[in-house]
Amino acid sequence: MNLEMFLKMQNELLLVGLLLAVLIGEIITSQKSKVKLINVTIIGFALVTLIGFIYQPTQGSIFGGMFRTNALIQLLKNGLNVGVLIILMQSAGWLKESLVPQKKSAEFFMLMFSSVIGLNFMISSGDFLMFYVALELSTLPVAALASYNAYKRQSAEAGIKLILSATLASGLALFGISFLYGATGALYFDDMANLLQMSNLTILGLVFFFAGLSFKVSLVPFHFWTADVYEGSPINVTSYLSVISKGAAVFIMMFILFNVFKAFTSIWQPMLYGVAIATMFVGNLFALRQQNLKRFLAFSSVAQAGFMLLGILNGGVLGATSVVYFVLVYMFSNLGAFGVVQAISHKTGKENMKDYEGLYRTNPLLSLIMMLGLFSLAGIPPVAGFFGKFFLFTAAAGKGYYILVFIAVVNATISLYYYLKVIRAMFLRVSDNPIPYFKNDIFMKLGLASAAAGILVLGLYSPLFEYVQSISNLIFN
Amino acid sequence: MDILSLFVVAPIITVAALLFTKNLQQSRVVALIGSLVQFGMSINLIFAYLAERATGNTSIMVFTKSVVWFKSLNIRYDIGADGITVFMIILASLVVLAGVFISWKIKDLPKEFFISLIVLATGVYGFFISLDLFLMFLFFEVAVIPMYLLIGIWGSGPKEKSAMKLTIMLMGASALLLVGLLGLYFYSSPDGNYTFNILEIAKVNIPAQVQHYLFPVVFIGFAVIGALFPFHTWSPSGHASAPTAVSMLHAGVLMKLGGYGVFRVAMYLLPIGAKEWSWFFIILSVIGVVYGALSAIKQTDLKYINAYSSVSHLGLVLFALLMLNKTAWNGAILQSLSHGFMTALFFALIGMIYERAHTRDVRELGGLLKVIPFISVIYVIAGLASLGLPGFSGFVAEMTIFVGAFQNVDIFHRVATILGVTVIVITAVYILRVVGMMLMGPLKKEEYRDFPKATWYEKTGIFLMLIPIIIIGTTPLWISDIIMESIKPFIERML
Amino acid sequence: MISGISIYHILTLTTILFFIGVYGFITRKNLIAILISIELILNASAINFVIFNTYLYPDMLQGVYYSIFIVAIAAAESALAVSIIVSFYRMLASVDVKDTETLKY
Amino acid sequence: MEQIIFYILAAIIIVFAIAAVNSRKILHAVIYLLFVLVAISGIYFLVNYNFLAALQLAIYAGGVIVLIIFSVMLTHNIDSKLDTASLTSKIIAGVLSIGGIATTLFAIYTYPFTSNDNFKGVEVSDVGFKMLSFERGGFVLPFEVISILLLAILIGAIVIAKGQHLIEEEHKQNQ
Amino acid sequence: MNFSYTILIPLIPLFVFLFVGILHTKLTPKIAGSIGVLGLSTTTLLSLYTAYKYFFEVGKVGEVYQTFIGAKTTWINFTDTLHIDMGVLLDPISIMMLVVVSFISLMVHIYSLGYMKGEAGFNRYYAFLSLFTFSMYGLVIATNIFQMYIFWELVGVSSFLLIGYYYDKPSAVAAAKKAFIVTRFADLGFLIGILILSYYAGTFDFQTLNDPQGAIILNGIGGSFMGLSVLTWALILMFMGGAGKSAMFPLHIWLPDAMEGPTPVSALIHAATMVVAGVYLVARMFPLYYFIDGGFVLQIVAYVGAFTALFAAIIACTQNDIKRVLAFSTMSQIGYMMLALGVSGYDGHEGLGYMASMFHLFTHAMFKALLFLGAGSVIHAVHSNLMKDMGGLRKYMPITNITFLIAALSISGFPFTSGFFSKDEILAAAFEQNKLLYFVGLFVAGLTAFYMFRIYFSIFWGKDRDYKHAPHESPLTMTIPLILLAILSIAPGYIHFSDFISADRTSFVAHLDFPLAITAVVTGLIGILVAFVFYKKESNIPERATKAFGAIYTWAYHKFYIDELYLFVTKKIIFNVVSASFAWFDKKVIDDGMIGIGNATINSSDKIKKLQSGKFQDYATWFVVGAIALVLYFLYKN
Repeated sequence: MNLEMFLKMQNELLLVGLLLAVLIGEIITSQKSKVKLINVTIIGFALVTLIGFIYQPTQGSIFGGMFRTNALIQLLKNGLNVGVLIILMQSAGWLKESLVPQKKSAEFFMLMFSSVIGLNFMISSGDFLMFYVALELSTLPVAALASYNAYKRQSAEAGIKLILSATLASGLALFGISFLYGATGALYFDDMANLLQMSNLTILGLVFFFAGLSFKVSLVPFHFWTADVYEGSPINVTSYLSVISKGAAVFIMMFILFNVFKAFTSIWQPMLYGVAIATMFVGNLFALRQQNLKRFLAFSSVAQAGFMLLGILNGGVLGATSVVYFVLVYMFSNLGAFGVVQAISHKTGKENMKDYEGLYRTNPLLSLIMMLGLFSLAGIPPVAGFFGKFFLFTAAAGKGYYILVFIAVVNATISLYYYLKVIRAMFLRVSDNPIPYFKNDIFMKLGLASAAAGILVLGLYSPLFEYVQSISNLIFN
Repeated sequence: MDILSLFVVAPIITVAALLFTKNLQQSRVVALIGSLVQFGMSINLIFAYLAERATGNTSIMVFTKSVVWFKSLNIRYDIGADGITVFMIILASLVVLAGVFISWKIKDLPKEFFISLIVLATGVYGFFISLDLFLMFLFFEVAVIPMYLLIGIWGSGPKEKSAMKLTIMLMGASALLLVGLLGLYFYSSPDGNYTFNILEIAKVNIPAQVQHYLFPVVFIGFAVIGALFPFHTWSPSGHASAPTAVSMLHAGVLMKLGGYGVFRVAMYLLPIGAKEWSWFFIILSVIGVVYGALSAIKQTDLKYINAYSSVSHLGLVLFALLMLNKTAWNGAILQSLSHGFMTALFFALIGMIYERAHTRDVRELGGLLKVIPFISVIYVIAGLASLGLPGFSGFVAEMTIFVGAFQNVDIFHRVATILGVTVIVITAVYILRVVGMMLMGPLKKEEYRDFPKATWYEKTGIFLMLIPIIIIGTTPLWISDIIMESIKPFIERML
Repeated sequence: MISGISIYHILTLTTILFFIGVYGFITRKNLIAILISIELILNASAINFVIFNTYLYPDMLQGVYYSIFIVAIAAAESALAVSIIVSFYRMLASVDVKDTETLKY
Repeated sequence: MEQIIFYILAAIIIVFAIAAVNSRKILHAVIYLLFVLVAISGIYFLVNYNFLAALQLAIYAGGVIVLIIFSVMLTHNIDSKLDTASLTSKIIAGVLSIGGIATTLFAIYTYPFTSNDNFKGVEVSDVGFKMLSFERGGFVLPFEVISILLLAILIGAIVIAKGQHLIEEEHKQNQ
Repeated sequence: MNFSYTILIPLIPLFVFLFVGILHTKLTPKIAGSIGVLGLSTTTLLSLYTAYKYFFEVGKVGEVYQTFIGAKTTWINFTDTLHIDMGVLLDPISIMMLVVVSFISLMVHIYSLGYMKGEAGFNRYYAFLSLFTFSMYGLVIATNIFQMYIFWELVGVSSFLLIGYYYDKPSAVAAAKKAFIVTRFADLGFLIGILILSYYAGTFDFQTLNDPQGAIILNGIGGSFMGLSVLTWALILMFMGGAGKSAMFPLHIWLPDAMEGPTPVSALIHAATMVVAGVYLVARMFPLYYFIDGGFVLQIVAYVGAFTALFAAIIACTQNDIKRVLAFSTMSQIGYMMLALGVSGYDGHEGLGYMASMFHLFTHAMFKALLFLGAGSVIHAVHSNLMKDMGGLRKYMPITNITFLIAALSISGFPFTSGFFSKDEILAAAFEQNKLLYFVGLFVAGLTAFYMFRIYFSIFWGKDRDYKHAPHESPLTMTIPLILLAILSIAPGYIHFSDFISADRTSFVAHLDFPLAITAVVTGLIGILVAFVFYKKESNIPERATKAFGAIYTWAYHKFYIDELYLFVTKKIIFNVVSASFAWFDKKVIDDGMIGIGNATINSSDKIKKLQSGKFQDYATWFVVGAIALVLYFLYKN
């Protein structure tokens, strides 16, 4: 055990450090300087993010294989960090104006950071115990965050729904894991992969485990909590759930399916096939009729999860590439959309589609960013979402799933319908009572701008995809 | 910067410049300059093309350029042009230019209007020059999406519904298309070196069994935007709701993507599938031709009449493509061009009439020849061109198609062709009906007397469309020879 | 290793326990009662781990550790859940499930 | 002997589990849960995992149950009876549970478990040693991570209570 | 001999059209008119010069008139072998047509200077006249069938434009539309015929097609369809086009209505030139018609011609509008020409019908133009088309009277007029081939004389009507053409047409067949006599005669209800049933179907909203159900 080994977990350690720093800062600063603390924390997180990009931890595993890291995992962690950073920047105004008076701004950071730490450990985990602990670490603080909005009954309701459903899900996953353990006697992923053999019990274990993880990715029929929790939670928590937490979960799901359940490909591929179709349809059909934008984006993110399964179905490097790439793209797209919703909701408290009518005429920039985000989610070129979706479809088609691809593209068309509904409200409609023009604070601007930049650049600029492609084979180890 | 990439870059620069404009005066001038440059480039392109061919370059595509984009998937920025591309680009640039003139006095959000217009143009240019299926698909969608905003914001009538219907149907078609393109990709190489490049896929013989499934997918995917019956229904309502310039671009250029795509991708890459399926789609396209024309007879909204007429005319394009011979294909391309100019002209005129009368219902109009002679006379000319009068482009195109179609000997093709030919009569009926009701006869309402005469920018827009119609109509030889030359490699695959 | 009792017996027990928990989770109309059901579910899994460890892989202690962690996490979870439920109660003076149904459709 | 004890424990677990999810008095339900948990620790004793059994008793019986009782006290009138679910939902849940049990048992019974007899029992020191080992088979990392979890839960629980406080203050001010 | 200058003949009117058309708002009527007349005079001179050169100097090599290609250029390539050329083809009939067209057109140009004076669209009128002349030239000098078709369409549109000249008059608009659409329908046949021909013959070119020694005629290539060879079908279909343009039954309905146009236009287009295009087409393709399937199609031509001649003549007797009478007369006379072609043979004297047809075409052009122009002069004077508004005009309009009389005599086949000679040749040809057709022709000759003199007497004799202002003779611009045409209604009779025009291009001698001629003359005289009795003075004889004919008269008066039949088919069936149901189908089935798919999606979204009930226990149920269902499925599958 030496320093170099610890450096493999630099990201987690830095975050823990930051978390403790915030804790100390919270204790020693006066109420007046809490606002500054927020700024400092965000900058601190930005530094952590930056370091993640600068110092690439060496590939390898520590703690006897419980913790692994490699370039792909680090890329994802960096991506998640960027996403969290954008979320923090977008929520700075809300934090300062709503939470500081309630004296719970620092706690927000601490909870969020601990959840991020959990996610980081989760995608680095090398055994089922670590995975389980990290999963809980990533979920439970978010439940607290979901019920953060003390003024709103919905917020508490969201918290309750999240924590109870999550516990049930993890209970089911645990039950599944226990059978897998019983069948192999191993908890490490690599041991398990070697020992697992096809049997009724292991299939049951796989499915239960998959169901528990699907909960986090919001796959149908394990998705029902999504919309309610997304709608009730504060918006930044919603975007965190829909982007960061989902992205990490998809990645680890792909990793586990590819490696641990390699022998079960004939099981999980048809399973994903069915679940993907159901997820896309259900997500889209529900999204069609939503008026509340948070709820709307919730269902849209359910549908997007269905698309991601197409990449996983490929089962190869191309699939891994397309999924990781899509997760990154999706992150920026969703954050662009959520950022605008956040900005408007924060300034005016309006979250319904109807309130957005005529938005372009009063707030053109916000509308444009929203449009970019929605187009990207819908997969309209030349923004990044198009490329992300295209590669997912390519991955699925590469394994011959043409019908599934067709269903997926039809769903993309349905999704376009409701994305266009928002655009219709913003651009086509003229309202007597539009949202008035307002200025955003600098953090919000930065947050929105970086989301927009990501949406624009990620697709057209191919080296990123190439980089993902070049390291994607790391998914297999 | 190579000569073709400019067609993507120039509009983007225009859009960028438009972002900084403040009002109508500025934005329309910028848009005008931009589209003039594009037009100039397209004229330059044809000379460059002829010069290139004169040097003895006989490759299928000239001015090719290939830049690797997504290396691992072998997605490349592959562009190139042949004679067909060149003409399509000229068509597009002219219609865009005319569209800018026609929108000279656009009222609401001028900057955004011109931006959307030019973005659409970018997509169209890009589509035409693409040799890479991925790129083609990308530009296809780039071209379709601005339509939503253009119709939705600046349209009239049930614009939101129409815009939505149009966008969703076209994107639904691209769903099929995408599946087809991916199929092509994964069958483009037996050993895993997949490619999206059209010319390279053409070197591979895709198994007949695969073509059997891929062809209808790709064909329908493209043909929906070419208003294939029964997927044409997005077009009439879309036209009716769209603002003038958008109708022009829509009918004049956008709908051409369908035929062009069918020709370049479905026919070229899947010849066996084409032969196998042609009978089925011939039936659909003939239905479209006759049905569109017959539907047009009964319409009262000018734009609906023209929309159905487009269904009919573009049905002929698909019909001709499915005839699978050189002459018919030549006719298809000519018809694409001809229809592009004619419908654009029609829509421009309809827009002018609507601006004055605030109605497009033929029953409410009458005797316009008296009050707006210039517009009316051009309308008559456009009508005559549309019904295939010699001297105008429509005649050349239709005759080429019919002669080509008649080269197929069997009774099925014969009957189909003869049914298709009947369209010349039906077209005459609905065109003359409009001319008779709207332009001739006694003046319907007294207030029509105060209609302002055509302005200079309206006239410019009109002439930009009219002149090519007459050029193609009177001196078709050089055009058809260039096209014929370019068709050769494509038809060789078919034989 | 309980003499005379095969692993199947114990697994049957835990399975029944698990689904009793599930049953409770679905049917109880009180948030705290649901919390109780969750404890049953988690305990069922914990017993599973221990039993597998004892019966099948006694030379390694992984199952036991797993159940230790399950216990710890279950405790933390219920603490947080109780905290949220109590705050909910303070807002609405209710811990009934039927009051958590405003977000729907 | 052990066999009989096991059957008794199993009977306690199942009966009281069923009682816990059906009792109409919340406090009764909590007590039934306590019985279940104690019986489970009995099973741990039976398989010689004394440490685990102790942990079960301490944390569950001592911690979680107390926590739940507190929350029950805070939120319930002792005499209040719980609502029961409608019969349909009970039937659905019942069928589902029985189906689940059947499925799971089918999977279990078709799996050929081969018992390993060289069980030697566990010392607490072994447990501690492994817990802090960072080699393969050691558990120091999850141990550390769970500390972060506990910290986070602590903060979460506090902050949720804090928010409530403010509402009440504002409420007072409004009055 | 280089005939390349002949390209100017069509180009000059085209230039005039473009010049006047584009500048029609800028030019004064006088200038526009003069440009038109000047242009036409030039082309007329060129045509006459060409005719002279051809017929008397270079045309004949040996015994056979040669075909010259004045100019030729490829217009478009279809396949390696099929291409459309644009060119000038000179042979006897094309040159004859050139002369006819340019002369009549020139007359009409001059005449219109007076007739159209003061009209608002004077310049437009001249532009259209030039356009028509250009198109007609293009048609007659066509080197190939497709060029002919192109100009065929163009004359159609010029006709449309000129009929609809008074575009604010609904009846004129309707007539223009009708003319265009009916001929367009006929052209459909023409086009399909061309397509068939082009495919089986592999060429459009007249010279190749018509070569009696050529492969097409000798081998009669192509398969057969419904018992007839495909080439026969092609020829039938092409004749359908010709029948449409030449107003043969049953495609004649547009011609009477076309009289809504200005009268000089009727003279030019609907009497002298365009309407004989069908005849010209058959004459142009005569070898094909004759040799393919043993002249089967020619029989159709003959019977259609004869029937139309009779049919139109009967109707002409009952009409009251003088222009309509003339229109039906035109139909009838064209029927004659068709009849003549139909009964013609090929070699030498056998080709008498062919020659007679061309001859009659020529003479008919002159006297029918004269009749129309005379009628125009009358209409100009009394401002009405109806016979009941006319009477006793001989006193006021002497020149018109005389010239009209000459023309009427000529058309009636009065001896020593040109019509006498040409009609006689036709009857003679018919007599040789088919007695039935001969008697039809003879009867029609009598009818012709009757209705011509019916209108002649009604207009110029009888008593004066109460004119608003006294009618007066037309100005010189109008009377000079009348006089010139009057001369030409007599003079051509003395040209030996058979020297110049024959089916096989060799001269032969056509004798006047006296018995036949006398029969014809007598028949004509009877007709004139009956008209004299009926209409010389106001009397009740016509009414009694009308009563005597009863239903037949009513039928004839209503043109045998053919219009109504067409109207029923177009308006009621095609318009209201077919088209309306298509429009309905499109709106309700296709459009609503597509929208329905969308709505169904949205509705299904509404249907399943209950799933998201807000109760997280329901969610848990789904969760467990989903997991167990998946397990069961895969356990089952495994």
